[in-house]
Amino acid sequence: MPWDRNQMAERAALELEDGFYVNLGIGIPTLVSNYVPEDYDITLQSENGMLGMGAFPTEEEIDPDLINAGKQTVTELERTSYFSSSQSFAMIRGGHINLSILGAMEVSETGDLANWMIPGRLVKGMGGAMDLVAGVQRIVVIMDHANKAGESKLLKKCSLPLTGQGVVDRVITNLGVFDIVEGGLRLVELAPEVTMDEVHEKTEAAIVI
Amino acid sequence: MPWDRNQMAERAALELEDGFYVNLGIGIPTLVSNYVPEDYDITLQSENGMLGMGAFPTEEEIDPDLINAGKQTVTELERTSYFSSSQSFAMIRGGHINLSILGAMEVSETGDLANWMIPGRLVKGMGGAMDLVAGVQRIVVIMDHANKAGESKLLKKCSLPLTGQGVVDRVITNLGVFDIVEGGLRLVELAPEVTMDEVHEKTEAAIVI
Amino acid sequence: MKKVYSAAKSALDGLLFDGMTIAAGGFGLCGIPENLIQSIKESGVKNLTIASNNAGVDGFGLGLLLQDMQVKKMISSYVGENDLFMQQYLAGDLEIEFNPQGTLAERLRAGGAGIPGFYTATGVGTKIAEGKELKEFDGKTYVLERGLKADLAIVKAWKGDEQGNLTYRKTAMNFNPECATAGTVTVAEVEELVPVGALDKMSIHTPGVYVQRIFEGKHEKRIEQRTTRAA
Amino acid sequence: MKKVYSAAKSALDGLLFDGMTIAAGGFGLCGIPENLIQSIKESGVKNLTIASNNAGVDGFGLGLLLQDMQVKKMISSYVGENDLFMQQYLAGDLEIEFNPQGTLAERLRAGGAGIPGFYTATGVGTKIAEGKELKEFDGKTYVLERGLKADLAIVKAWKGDEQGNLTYRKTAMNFNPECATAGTVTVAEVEELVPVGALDKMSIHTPGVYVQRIFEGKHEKRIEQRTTRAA
Repeated sequence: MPWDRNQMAERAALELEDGFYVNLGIGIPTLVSNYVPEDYDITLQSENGMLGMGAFPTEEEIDPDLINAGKQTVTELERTSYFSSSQSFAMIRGGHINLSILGAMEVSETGDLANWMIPGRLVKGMGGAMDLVAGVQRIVVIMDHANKAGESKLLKKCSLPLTGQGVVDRVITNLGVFDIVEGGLRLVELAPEVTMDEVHEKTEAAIVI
Repeated sequence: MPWDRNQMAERAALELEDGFYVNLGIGIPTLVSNYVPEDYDITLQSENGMLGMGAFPTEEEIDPDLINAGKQTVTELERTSYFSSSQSFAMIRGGHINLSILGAMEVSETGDLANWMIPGRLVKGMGGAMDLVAGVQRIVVIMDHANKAGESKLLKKCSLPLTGQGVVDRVITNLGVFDIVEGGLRLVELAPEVTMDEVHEKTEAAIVI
Repeated sequence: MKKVYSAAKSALDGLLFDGMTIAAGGFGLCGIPENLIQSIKESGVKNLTIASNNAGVDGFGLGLLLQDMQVKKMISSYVGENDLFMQQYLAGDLEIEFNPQGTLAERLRAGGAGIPGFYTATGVGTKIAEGKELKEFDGKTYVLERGLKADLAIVKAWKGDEQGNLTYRKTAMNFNPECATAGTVTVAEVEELVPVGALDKMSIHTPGVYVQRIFEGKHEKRIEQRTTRAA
Repeated sequence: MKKVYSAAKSALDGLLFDGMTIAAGGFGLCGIPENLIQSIKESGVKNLTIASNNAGVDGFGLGLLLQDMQVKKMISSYVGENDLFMQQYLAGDLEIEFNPQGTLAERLRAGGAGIPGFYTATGVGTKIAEGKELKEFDGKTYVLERGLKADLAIVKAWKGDEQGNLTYRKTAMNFNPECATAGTVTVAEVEELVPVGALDKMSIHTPGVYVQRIFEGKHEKRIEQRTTRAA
């Protein structure tokens, strides 16, 4: 049975290591924070200028000066520090963040990632995604294996404009976990009851053993 | 009668305008702070990371964490702010400091300035001088008109390695005040009893009317 | 040299002109110079190029400047929250230059720091790098991005003093310090104007040298995504 | 993930190797990592390249590393205060690469910020620009300077917490924040180690992400130019 959203997030949480500084994208990646092992010391970075992002606030705690990169109200922690945008992206671009987990529309077998624009549709912008994929030490993508039309989102070559070239290290889909290696995708793990045949059938990108 | 050190500093203080942010070099330029008009609001920058530098401390006020760019103990003012070296030089390089007054070994008629090394002698380094002359809005040099051997320090071309190329706006010597203009130095003002003949005699650089 | 003004209108007096470039602090609606934006709207100045991470929402923040078509071009990383923006954009009345968020922040910092260009890996191999100079350093390819300066920077801080020293609060800092350095003239609005010496000297995020005019204003501080958990 | 160590020696355990590059905070003797320097001396590590604005004085600060000829090369803007330095330099035992002070600071910042190169007007037309790439922007010539990274950064802060967050005091800040970002590993010594949450969140100058190891030490804080006025 393929993973659902929460199971994908739970699987992604295994990418965390104790002491990591992590930037989570919006959508499913945000759910990863629900699955952080209790004994791990993980610090979340929010690229609008915060290290040590806390939970959503209670009604009483809401502070308009305290939001995350998704513009949602959040809280601070004891460890929290604040900084300006150039400092925030110095941290990201300089490779000081250990891991970023983010969503994608397409990933290619060479690690190209597309998640910011669809030609012909309204383009809202890339926000900090291009900086994150270019700068963070390790990029893990969470996305459905196929789009709503049933077409593979793991491609030989992205059809959409790129967010980053050769930047993805690992992809977690509803079907399994795949690493980008020389020659294509290497299967790391299958979701329960998912077969290799099913993966082959639903994947355009080359799969290497 | 040519100006002495204090008179040169006093003359240099006329370069100040109310509200200016100023960086003063070591030596005679430091004396300029003694001649700031009382009704002027001048803020001194110290390139090691301080805006709003105060006077030397009393014995009791000495703080090893509070020094100026000459490594001397200083004090802070109500207005003082502190910042890191890259921020300090962002301020300097970005043209946010209105005026720098500094010493020189040689100045050329095209505004080249040499004050950091003498070939064959021990070179200690340029410190922040190259950044200051390249970045600050207006560069005023205070120096003796001639060296100890009586040779002009205002030259057609500097003989010493440059600190900056075409960077000097005005030179105040013991003989007078000179602007760097198209074609050479333009006399702005003579020290008392100094004659134009004396200036011509003691100046290698071209003087334009 | 008095830097203190009574309100946004007087603080902007003589600074606005058609076709100018303005750098505006804020991320979403957080830490935006509300009063200055309102006053720029009322001035009627046109053909603006605005460097700001976002473009406000309909009827608030930079969205106000769209109502009378005052904006010619935005330099932003994300503009999703504004219907009027999208209408003008699709109608071809509004140009947009997308910059990756970190590149925009660094461009403003560089502009303020006297750095005309810098290299970054961000955007290499994407549309963002098209037409820009590429260069290899230690076997990796980078793209040359330009420093960005503005005729005017408008910023919002928590507290400020009469010397123009500014202290921000939490994530309302965001792009404000960078914008403050990038303006030929910088005008700051603060929630509280305090006497010189009242700010903690180690947490002055924008030293007064960057701020030419300052005033105290009232701030609505509208929240874009009110998200809560149970108490 | 425990970042806290008991002293300089344990905090440096496993980090030192011959031929390595070290970025060291401090300006003159102000804000220097006294304990870490002493411990590096005691380790006997050799052939060091050290990026530091100055080179200490005879018998204190980085001057200590000269006594046993541990330094191969300095990257500095000014080195005037050290006789031993000058002897080794003149004897050809010590190489020096002079960087303008602002260029050095920006190189370290750039190194830490993932920027491999930037353009500056500083040094154009001087020896400093010789052999470096020049480029014109808007009719003015600039020189390309490279980002600078170090195998190890050693910094000194006033207060720090167990997460590695650092707050500096007055002009003892200087190059420390830049060095902290430029190290592959950064070790910080602080005058006071405080509980997480005790630092003012708006005046954490170096967020903990940059600091891998931290310890509390005693500091002599020697003064180089004691200059006073009458009371």
